[in-house]
Amino acid sequence: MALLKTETLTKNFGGLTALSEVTIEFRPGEILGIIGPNGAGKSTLVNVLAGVFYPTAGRIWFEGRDITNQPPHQRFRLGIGRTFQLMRPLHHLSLIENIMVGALFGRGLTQKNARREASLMAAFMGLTGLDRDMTKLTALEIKKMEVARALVARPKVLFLDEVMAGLNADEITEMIGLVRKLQSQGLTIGVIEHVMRVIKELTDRVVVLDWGQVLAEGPYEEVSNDPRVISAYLGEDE
Amino acid sequence: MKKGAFITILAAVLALVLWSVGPAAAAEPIKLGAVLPLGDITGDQASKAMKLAVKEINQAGGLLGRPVELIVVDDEMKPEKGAAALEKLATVDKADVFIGGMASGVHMGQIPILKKYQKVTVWIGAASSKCEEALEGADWYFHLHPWDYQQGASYLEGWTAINQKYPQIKMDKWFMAYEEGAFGTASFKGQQALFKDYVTEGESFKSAAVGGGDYRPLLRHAKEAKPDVFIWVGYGADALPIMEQAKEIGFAPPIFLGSPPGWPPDFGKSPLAEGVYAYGMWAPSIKEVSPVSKHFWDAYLKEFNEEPVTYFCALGYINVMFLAEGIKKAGTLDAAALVKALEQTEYVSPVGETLKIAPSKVIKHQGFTKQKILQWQKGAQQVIWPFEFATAEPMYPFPAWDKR
Amino acid sequence: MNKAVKSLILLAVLVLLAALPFYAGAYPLSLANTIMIFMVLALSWDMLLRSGQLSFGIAGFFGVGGYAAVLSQVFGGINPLLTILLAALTAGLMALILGLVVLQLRGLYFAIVTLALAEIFRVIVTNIPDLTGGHEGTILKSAIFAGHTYKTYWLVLAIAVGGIVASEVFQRSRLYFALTSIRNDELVAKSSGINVFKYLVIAFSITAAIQGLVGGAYAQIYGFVSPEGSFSVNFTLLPLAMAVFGGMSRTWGPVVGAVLLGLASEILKLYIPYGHLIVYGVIIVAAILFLPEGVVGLISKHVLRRS
Amino acid sequence: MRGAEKKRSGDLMTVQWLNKRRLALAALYLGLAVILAWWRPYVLVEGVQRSCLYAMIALPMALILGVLGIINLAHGEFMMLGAYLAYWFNVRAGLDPLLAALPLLLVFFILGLATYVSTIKHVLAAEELIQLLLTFGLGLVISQMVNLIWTSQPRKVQLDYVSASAAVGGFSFGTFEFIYVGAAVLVLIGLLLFMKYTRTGQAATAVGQNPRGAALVGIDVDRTYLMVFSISVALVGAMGALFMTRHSIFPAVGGSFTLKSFCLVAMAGMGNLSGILWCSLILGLAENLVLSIRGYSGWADIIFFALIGLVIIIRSRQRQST
Repeated sequence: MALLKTETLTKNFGGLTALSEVTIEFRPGEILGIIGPNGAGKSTLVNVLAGVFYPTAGRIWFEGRDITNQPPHQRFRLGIGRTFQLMRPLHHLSLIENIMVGALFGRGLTQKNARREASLMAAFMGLTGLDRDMTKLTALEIKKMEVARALVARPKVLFLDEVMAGLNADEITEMIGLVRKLQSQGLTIGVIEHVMRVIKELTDRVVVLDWGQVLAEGPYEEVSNDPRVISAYLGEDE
Repeated sequence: MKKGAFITILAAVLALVLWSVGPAAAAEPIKLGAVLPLGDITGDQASKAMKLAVKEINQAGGLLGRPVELIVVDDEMKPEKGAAALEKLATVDKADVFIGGMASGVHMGQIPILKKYQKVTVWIGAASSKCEEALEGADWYFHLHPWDYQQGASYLEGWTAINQKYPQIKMDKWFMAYEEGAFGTASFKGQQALFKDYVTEGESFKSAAVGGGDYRPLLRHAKEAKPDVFIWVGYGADALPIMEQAKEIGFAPPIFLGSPPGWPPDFGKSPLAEGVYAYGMWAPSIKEVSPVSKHFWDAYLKEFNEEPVTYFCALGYINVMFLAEGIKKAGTLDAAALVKALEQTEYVSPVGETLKIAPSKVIKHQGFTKQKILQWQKGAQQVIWPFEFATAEPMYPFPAWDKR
Repeated sequence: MNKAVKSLILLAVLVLLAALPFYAGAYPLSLANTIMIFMVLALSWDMLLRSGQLSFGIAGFFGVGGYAAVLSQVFGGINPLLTILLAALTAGLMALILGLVVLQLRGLYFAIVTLALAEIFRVIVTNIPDLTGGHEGTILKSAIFAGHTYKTYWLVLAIAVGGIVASEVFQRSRLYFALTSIRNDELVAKSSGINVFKYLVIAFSITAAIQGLVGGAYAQIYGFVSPEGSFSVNFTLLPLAMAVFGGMSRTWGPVVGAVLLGLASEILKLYIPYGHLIVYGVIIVAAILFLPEGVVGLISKHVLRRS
Repeated sequence: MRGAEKKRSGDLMTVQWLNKRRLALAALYLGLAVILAWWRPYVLVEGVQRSCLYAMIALPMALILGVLGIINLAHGEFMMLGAYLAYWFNVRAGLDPLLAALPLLLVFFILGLATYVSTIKHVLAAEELIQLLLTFGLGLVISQMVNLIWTSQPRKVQLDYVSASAAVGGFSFGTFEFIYVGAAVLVLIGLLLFMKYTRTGQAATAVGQNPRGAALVGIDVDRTYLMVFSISVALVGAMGALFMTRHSIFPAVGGSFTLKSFCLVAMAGMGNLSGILWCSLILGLAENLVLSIRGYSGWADIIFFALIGLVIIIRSRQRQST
């Protein structure tokens, strides 16, 4: 059965409809790609799943229980982690402290344990110089930190919202390696990406969103040859 | 790191504290420690008047063969600052006597300190009887300013007297407009308590001094009430606007009476001022009937080339002079002797009355008990009552706006 | 500088301060009282600020505390020291209840509503004269400890130390992580398992309780409460200025700011008796322009540079 | 940069529910107007006059907030200083305050330039509260300076025309304060036209919505800030002259107007100029209504703050739903 699934999920902002009747599911251990042109509703979907926005209609199920009305911090504790489209470091906190936040409040660890867990996680992500403050970090390091901040809470599903954006080819390769490693440890991952290479190399399945609706669903090769997708999406991309 | 920095700072700060503790040199002169709100015109002029008095005393050879020194500390109109000021005067400056005073609110915070030192204190401010209650049994404490209830009583006395002397002046129906702060509400309570034989309606307003300034709704109510006497209790800031807005809606009661602590300096210049009655302890015109007042007026004008605009100015002068009389009488600064001397001192003051000490409701040593009833005539405040200081006949009724 | 030395010095300082009555006169003591009272207010304001919430309502809870203390003694005959704790409790509870609504707001809107709250407290207090004595306020038969200088000082010192400790707890406990995250990025905070609303309510209530405590102590020390006095805007503005001058978001900033500005205004008035407040204003402006990090921030920077 | 985003979202907010609110206010206002007209005409007349006094003082503050994104807590103090200068001109040179308003525009424009360059400029990037504190400090400096020069003694010029009045049927009312209505409307329209048709104004609008974007398209952001701030200060300074024709002035007189303007601006929403007029009308009328009921005048303030609180809570709901 699905780890996380949505049921005719709809979200309106004032007049415009960002998501309409989106029904998708995340199967345990898979990497699901979520793609679509700009403004298709990808980030909105993540935000609704993470609880930042509450849906206008529809329901969300996680491990068989209805979490539609759960606040974001609850969902994080339940095991839904995410990164952000724009980099959002907590700039008054050091690198290690940024990561600790996830452990402190995601798992309710004590500071001592949280620090230990955080440094382990940082090592796993290949982050060093843990006492630096965020202004000193490169884009890649901040992205890694955000992943670490989510992972340190031991999530069951992790959303990576354009985590590759702004990285160069080598860095992307490194990131892909990391995500693979995570999957191998049984983590379910949702990848929102513009970089087609990532989707292609990484995902088991892809969901294509357009104007807030599910346009197509299936393995990358399939959907990438779907004429509707091409017209709606690939045409727009390069 | 931060802590490290902090230590350095704290050390420095500590040094500062200790330095500011520095022992005060033993004092040759007699030290009068005054606490006044120097940012406010009342405290400003009162402190200047005190300086004037001290100057005159020293020119006359000082007291007990010693020069007199005046130390004024600002209370910034804050209770804790007023209290700290007394502590400083007592410990750092080693003042022999406490004088000064203005706001009741500040004084309340000072009373515990006064009680602690029990120095002879001659106070010219704080009319609130709350302060009096707090000072029960403090026989080292002399209070020159009338308490709120005494002011009320003297108004009643005055108006009754006027009514007897001038039967045509009616005053059966009163309407009091009072500012919504402590000053106004206390006055209204007093009025209701004392003017029992008269009808008194009342309504509060927000003084311009605290951001108000629109009196028209109020004045309309007053107009509907058709009172014989309309009195407003507020601040100087309200004076002219009230007249303007009264004229605007055509409100001209037979007696138009205002009682701010101080009138705007140029209020008299306004044609709207003509015929307005006022309460006050002192008016420039008193110099016509009192030589002491004349002397005070001229000397102050000469010294600071500004006119005294608030009666606290006169009170400041009285504060020092009265004390000086007492010290001369006592021939010593010993508290017990000085208190005894002050009890017997009689001082012919610039406000007209001769200042003598008598018990009031709660405390043993109360100075003035009377306010005066004044009237603006031809740009100057004239004394109408008490009659012994009268400088003009009452103008009645208040001239209608279109008949000016 | 290692921990042992640091704590040793702090201890020494504490002892020095505790012993102040034995080598300082009454005036320095009362000055110290004033400074420490404003110091704790500044700290409490800063503690809430660390969550990014700017409050203009200090005077409000300060006044509520004052009234709670005085009235509970006058009508309840409760021991003065207890009334001070009661004051803290009252203010804290009110903040807790109000917080449930007010903490929906952020930034400018939160600031202005706290300002309005303080004003509303004042108006309500003045309009129930039977209980509060209305505009004239209520006086106590005698100040706490019958105005005994030493005891009063030690009480205030204890409160000041308490305030500093509370602030340090805020800086070292998980509260620090929660509040800082909220201040930096609320979205990240709640997406990282932080119950934003809960932590804001906690911070708001605790800081309000502290302000109530100080208000209660103040009322007990000076022996009276009155709307104009107890809700005076000074109790909002001066602590604010002190925290900024000393340096925000750190314990020692408000502390040092309070000491420096407190002494400055007191010393200034000896040399400029008329209108020294203008200098006070200049200090604030200058501090913000030239010491954005505050005095402590500046100095710790230099210390950092050296080491 | 955080400031920029804040402002942009702020504008979205206002745009989104401007119409809804407009309608609500219009209805409320008309309702009040009709009731009052036959019940207590003077509440209507004097309420409108009072409202416009608030509005004309609050408008420049709204402009600064809308463009620079800072609240100027020295706002009322500038007004107070303007009032004192007008008073001084009047005493020294016998210049009529209403005429004094013109030279004051220039004087305060320059003062505005000086203030911006020497202080405001340097805190634009800083946190909101730093800006609040700086301007608070400025206010303290101004009011204390005035206190040193003119003392705390309240002052009021003698002007016969301020108590001019007219009578319709039995009810006579003051006519002079209609200049506040005139001033408020004039300032509002003036500012709207300025924002729409002048280069600086258009620049200001752009900058207000997104400083970085504006900079990218080659707008001199700093200069725009400079102009807008100076113009606002010039306006509020001149308003001081109109204010003191009718009110006593003293060093602390400005403070309460800072607060009132602050509240009005917060109610109207970021950079929403015409909203100021609407909110002022509601507030002024409500206040005068309460004042007109005998024995309840003490509660006028509660009305004021209750309204503020209410509107702001509503606004926050609006914001959350988006």
